Amino acid sequence: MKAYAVNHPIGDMIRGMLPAPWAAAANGALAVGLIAGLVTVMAIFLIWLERKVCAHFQARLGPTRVGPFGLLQPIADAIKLLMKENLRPRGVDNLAYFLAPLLPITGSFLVLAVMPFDHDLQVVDLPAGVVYVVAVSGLGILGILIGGWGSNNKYSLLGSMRSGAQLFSYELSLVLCMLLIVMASGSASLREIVLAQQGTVLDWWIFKLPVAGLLAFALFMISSTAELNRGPLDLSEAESELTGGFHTEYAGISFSMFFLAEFVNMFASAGLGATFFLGGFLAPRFGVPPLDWALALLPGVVWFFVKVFALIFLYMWFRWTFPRLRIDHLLSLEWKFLLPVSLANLLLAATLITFKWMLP
Amino acid sequence: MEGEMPQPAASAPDAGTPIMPGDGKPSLRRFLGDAVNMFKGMGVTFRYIRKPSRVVTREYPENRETLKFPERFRGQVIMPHDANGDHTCTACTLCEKACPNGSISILTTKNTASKRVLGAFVYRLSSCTLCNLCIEACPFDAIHMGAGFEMASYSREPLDLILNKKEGR
Amino acid sequence: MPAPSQQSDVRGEGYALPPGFSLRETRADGSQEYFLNMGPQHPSTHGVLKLVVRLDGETVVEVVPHLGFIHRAIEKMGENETFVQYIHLTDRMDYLSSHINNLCVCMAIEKAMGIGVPERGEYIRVVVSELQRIQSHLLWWGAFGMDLGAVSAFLYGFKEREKITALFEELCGARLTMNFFRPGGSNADVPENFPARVKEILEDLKFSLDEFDVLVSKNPIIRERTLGVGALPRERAINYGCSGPVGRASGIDFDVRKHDPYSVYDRFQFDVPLGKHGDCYDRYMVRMQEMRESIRILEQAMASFPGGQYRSKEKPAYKVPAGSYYANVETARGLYATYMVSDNSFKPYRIKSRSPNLSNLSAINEMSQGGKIADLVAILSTLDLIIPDIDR
Amino acid sequence: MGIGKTPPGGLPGHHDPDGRYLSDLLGNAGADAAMAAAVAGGGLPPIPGAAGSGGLTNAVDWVVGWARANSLWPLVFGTSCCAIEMMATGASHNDWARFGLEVARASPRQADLIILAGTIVEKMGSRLITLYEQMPGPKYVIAMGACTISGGPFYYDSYSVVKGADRLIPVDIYVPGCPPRPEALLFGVMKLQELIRKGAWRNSIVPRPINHSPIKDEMSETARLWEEKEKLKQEGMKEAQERFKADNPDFKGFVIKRIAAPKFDEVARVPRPARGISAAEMLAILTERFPALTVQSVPEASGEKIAALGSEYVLDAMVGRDDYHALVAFLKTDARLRLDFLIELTAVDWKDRFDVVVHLQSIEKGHKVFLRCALPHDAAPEIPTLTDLYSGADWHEREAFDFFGIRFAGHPDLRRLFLEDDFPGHPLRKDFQDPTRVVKRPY
Repeated sequence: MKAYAVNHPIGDMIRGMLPAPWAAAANGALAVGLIAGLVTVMAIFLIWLERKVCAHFQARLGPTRVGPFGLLQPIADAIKLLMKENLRPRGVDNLAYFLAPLLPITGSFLVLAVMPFDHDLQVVDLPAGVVYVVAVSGLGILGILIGGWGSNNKYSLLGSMRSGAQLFSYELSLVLCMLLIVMASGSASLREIVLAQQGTVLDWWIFKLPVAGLLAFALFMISSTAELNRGPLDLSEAESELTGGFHTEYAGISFSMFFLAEFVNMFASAGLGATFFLGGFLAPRFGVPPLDWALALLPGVVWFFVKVFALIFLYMWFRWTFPRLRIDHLLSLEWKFLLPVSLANLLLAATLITFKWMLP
Repeated sequence: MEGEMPQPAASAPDAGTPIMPGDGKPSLRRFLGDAVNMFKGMGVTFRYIRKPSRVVTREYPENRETLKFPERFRGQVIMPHDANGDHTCTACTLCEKACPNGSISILTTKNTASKRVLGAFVYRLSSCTLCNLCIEACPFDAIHMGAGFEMASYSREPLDLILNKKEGR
Repeated sequence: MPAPSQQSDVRGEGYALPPGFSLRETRADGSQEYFLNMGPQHPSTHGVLKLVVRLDGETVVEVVPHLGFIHRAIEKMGENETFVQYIHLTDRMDYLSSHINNLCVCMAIEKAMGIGVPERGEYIRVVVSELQRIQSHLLWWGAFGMDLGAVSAFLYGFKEREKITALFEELCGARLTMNFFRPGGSNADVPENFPARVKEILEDLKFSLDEFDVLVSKNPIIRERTLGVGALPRERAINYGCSGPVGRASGIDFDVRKHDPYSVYDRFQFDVPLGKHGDCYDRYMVRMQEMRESIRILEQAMASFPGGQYRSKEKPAYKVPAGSYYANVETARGLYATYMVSDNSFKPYRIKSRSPNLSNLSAINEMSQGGKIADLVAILSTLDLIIPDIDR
Repeated sequence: MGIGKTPPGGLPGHHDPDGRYLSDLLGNAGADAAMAAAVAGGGLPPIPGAAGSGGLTNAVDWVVGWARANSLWPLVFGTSCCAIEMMATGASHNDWARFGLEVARASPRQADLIILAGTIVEKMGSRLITLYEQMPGPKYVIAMGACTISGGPFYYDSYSVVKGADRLIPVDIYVPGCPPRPEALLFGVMKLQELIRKGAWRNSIVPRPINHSPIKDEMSETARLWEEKEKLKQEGMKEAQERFKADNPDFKGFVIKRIAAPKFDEVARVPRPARGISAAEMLAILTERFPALTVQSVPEASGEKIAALGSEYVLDAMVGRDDYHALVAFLKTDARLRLDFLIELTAVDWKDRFDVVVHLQSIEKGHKVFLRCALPHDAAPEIPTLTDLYSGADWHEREAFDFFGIRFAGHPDLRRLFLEDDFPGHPLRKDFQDPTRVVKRPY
């Protein structure tokens, strides 16, 4: 286990100034602060992006009047939500009702702790990073479940039960996809997974394992859409059926926690996708020296964000195109289709890896 | 289901057979066809985001300068006044009677010549349905439909208007 | 459908069932059903309909609709308004078919007073009615998409509809509550560029309908969610008095335009699309094909759009001779009828509007039993309800 | 021609200083002008006892006001026609997302703004109040359209419509129209934004008072007040009028010319051909089985008499209460008639009797028949139900029960269909009166 500094000069400086354990702690705190700040800003930006992209998918303009290009729109929303009356509906389970909004956002921030943003920008590199990711991302669902239970509202309860069933199912194929990557890279550390993809673009896991990689990527995108509760698999919210789903009774700041968690989650999920399949922070290389040199000029963190945003665009594209599935279709899709396919794919990948039938 | 379905007339196009790739049974062909259809659907949305010219939004209030409503647009009842500030209302109350909502009150007065003339043409925009019946009823062309629409207010008071600027002749 | 039992309520004293429900036998495993209120403020009830749903988990056991949250007493008011004033109230019943509603009242008055309509007037009526039908179906298509979670479809539907609404605004100055038709014709002639504008809109529309097919009709998720959902067999549909696309999806070959033609509908070639099973998918497809049939009618009507006067001689006042009169039309939702009783005065003695939605909605309990909540939403959506038309 | 540039000071004022208002005339003017002045002047009248303002608090006020004004999440709430225009405002052509309004929330807990789109009736009123109370503050209300401002077209004679939503919940902005154009609604939203921005957050907008005034006939009220003023004025003018008469003994008055109305020719009406079996044939079939049957307004009806009424005539048969159910069953099942489709079932109150009116149609053959069954005019007239023959009769009968108090014997669930269970009386009876709800039309 190794905690990385924010970057070399600052990290080295801290290490030089303080005794070793303190330096590690200081470095960690700095990285946490930096990443948390960065991601919060990014999530707010994502809210804007979602509204803009959605608008342009629908032949309209989206927010234009608050700040340049409506960029300040989510900030206005955030301030307003913070200043809203905080109410407690009658009959709610106090502890559950107030604890629930904190869990999803905690879970999604915890995932970011192991996310390699750049060569040296990572809070902590756990050897069992993938296991950790799977474990902490379960916190989000816990929040939704107890929130729906605690709200004393049938719609909320229905929504949370739906999301319980949905998330536990889709977790399976998601984990199987991750397992495939762990198998291919020979490590469960996210940093190692990225570094295992060094080389050209063809060394990314999406391409390197013929068919299996692409299939795993598709499965990952579908399952993570379900995990994120985003359309077309947003059954726990399902506005047209359950008015607001699990967050029907939430207002003001508690609602904003759910709202923000959705976007931080999306960011984390896309980050995992980029890490597993698209070479994470590695600059794309095409085997053409001048081009590769030019592309490598940009720091890794920029490449990481470019990949993340490409995946986020894909999520948005799904959401604004497809209608919602029904709960029983959703579950049978997972159990009758995605899960067998994931297993078969895992087998295929195992074969490919064993016999080294990979792209050079 | 009960009873047999009578066969529809021969001319009628059939809306009851689902459009689906393949022969209707689960098959690889149907699966692939569905996948292609999903991608085509994504293509439809993508065409919009690719071409900003397909954005149709009219930016009110930025476009106030160029905003144009059709000639017949019914926004509110207005009473045209000529250069002397005179109108052509004779207080015949036909519009008042034609109004289905009681939005018009014709209040009459006697002028110095002891003639019965219009004192106040009360028009309650607050209850007007802009149905055009008063305009059609008016034999003197005294009222028209105007295009004003920026009428939102903080209270109901400014919505109860008096249309005539001065008494009738 | 399990038979309601008359045995005592096992849930104990003082447990009141919501109105309209009857007791059922307790289930062997001791599990319970529960009740969920949908509406009157719910995004998929399309207004202020309230459904009380008896649920078993997510499965719908029974649905009891509650009406009257927008009951505005239009029929009582009609007794105190003149016949012509009543026309503008019908705008506010089925506001997506307001032209067609207006037409029905005008037809009843014409029948009562023997007023004829000139050729051009009849053509204007047909063209405007068909445009109205298309814009109503477009809005329905959008709302259908949104109810099933495809939000972009909603915006696309509205975007196309807006073109027709703009045309209506040029025609009569209003976008929704038109009050355009009068006994004997309409209150104004069509503007000069009207035929060109209609042509332009139809061209756009054909393109858009193809796009809609790609986006929604062929989408496997939509198909899965609608095929076999909410089936209403033909016999039941007739028994409930279902009409319009809902009835036709069940296989009832009944369209007032075809089978009791009014205005000049008998001059045009068009087909009445029919479904087989009466499920949500059939209702969807019937409406999609109806839009194409309406385009056919419009093309024929615009090709032979006659000149001449647009209305017949105006009566100073409409004093309807004593008697009862009935006229019916096909709105975008089905059979709309006006029944008026006159006692030889300027105001109707009793006026009643037959709402297609009321009868269509009354079948919902039968349609939605055994489905999921999501199916109930799909059924509500394909019924294409306008609640103020039900409540009047 | 456009409507012109935005004036430098923002959008045009709603209260035109040159305009004339009814309130000026009747002497209760000024509230709105004062409000407009307060908003324009920056800030509403402060709440007594609110903290003083410093530079920092002013800045915070500004930021919070800005945020609230620009983040108005509307509740998904629409009752009727205006809802369509509200949706059109959200649709691509007008796109309220530009104002940050597209986050329409279906749950009132997350909404800031109710746009009252459509008529509010009494039954919905209590629900509306609940919705308003479920919203966390600060919350705003826009009354869209004539119905929510004043009852609009349903002000007179309606027994169920709330005459102005401000009788239930405080309304901040009134947007007139029926329905208002999307631009008009957006203008209303901008007015609301202005109100929020100028109102400091500490004294966040004081809810407007709820209108508790009794409902009254506004037209007659205006006329009465005018009459009073007029009397005074005429007394003052008497002298001048007499002088004028003396000066101009043959003054004829100013004549305004009528405009020439367009002339149209009379067009003869062409009756439609009959479908299915003719009314005369139907009468023959029916009288064969039910000899007591008569025809409305055709005494001693015979085949020839009916045939003389033309092809459009639909048989309007009068049937006794005892035969009623049997006749409908016969009409439905007889192979020649097959009247399997119930168009509608309603009633007419003739003051001395009720007529239950049934309209039937045959889907297959296309002919129709109208039936009437006279019932005595008492508190609870009764007639057998048709629900065993037509499932669709269920709601029609409940409607007739609701409106006329006619009981349908054997109906499985005879409750009121539209009105609350405790609504006094049956509104479509001619003798229905309820001055607490109904404003009688003065003409």
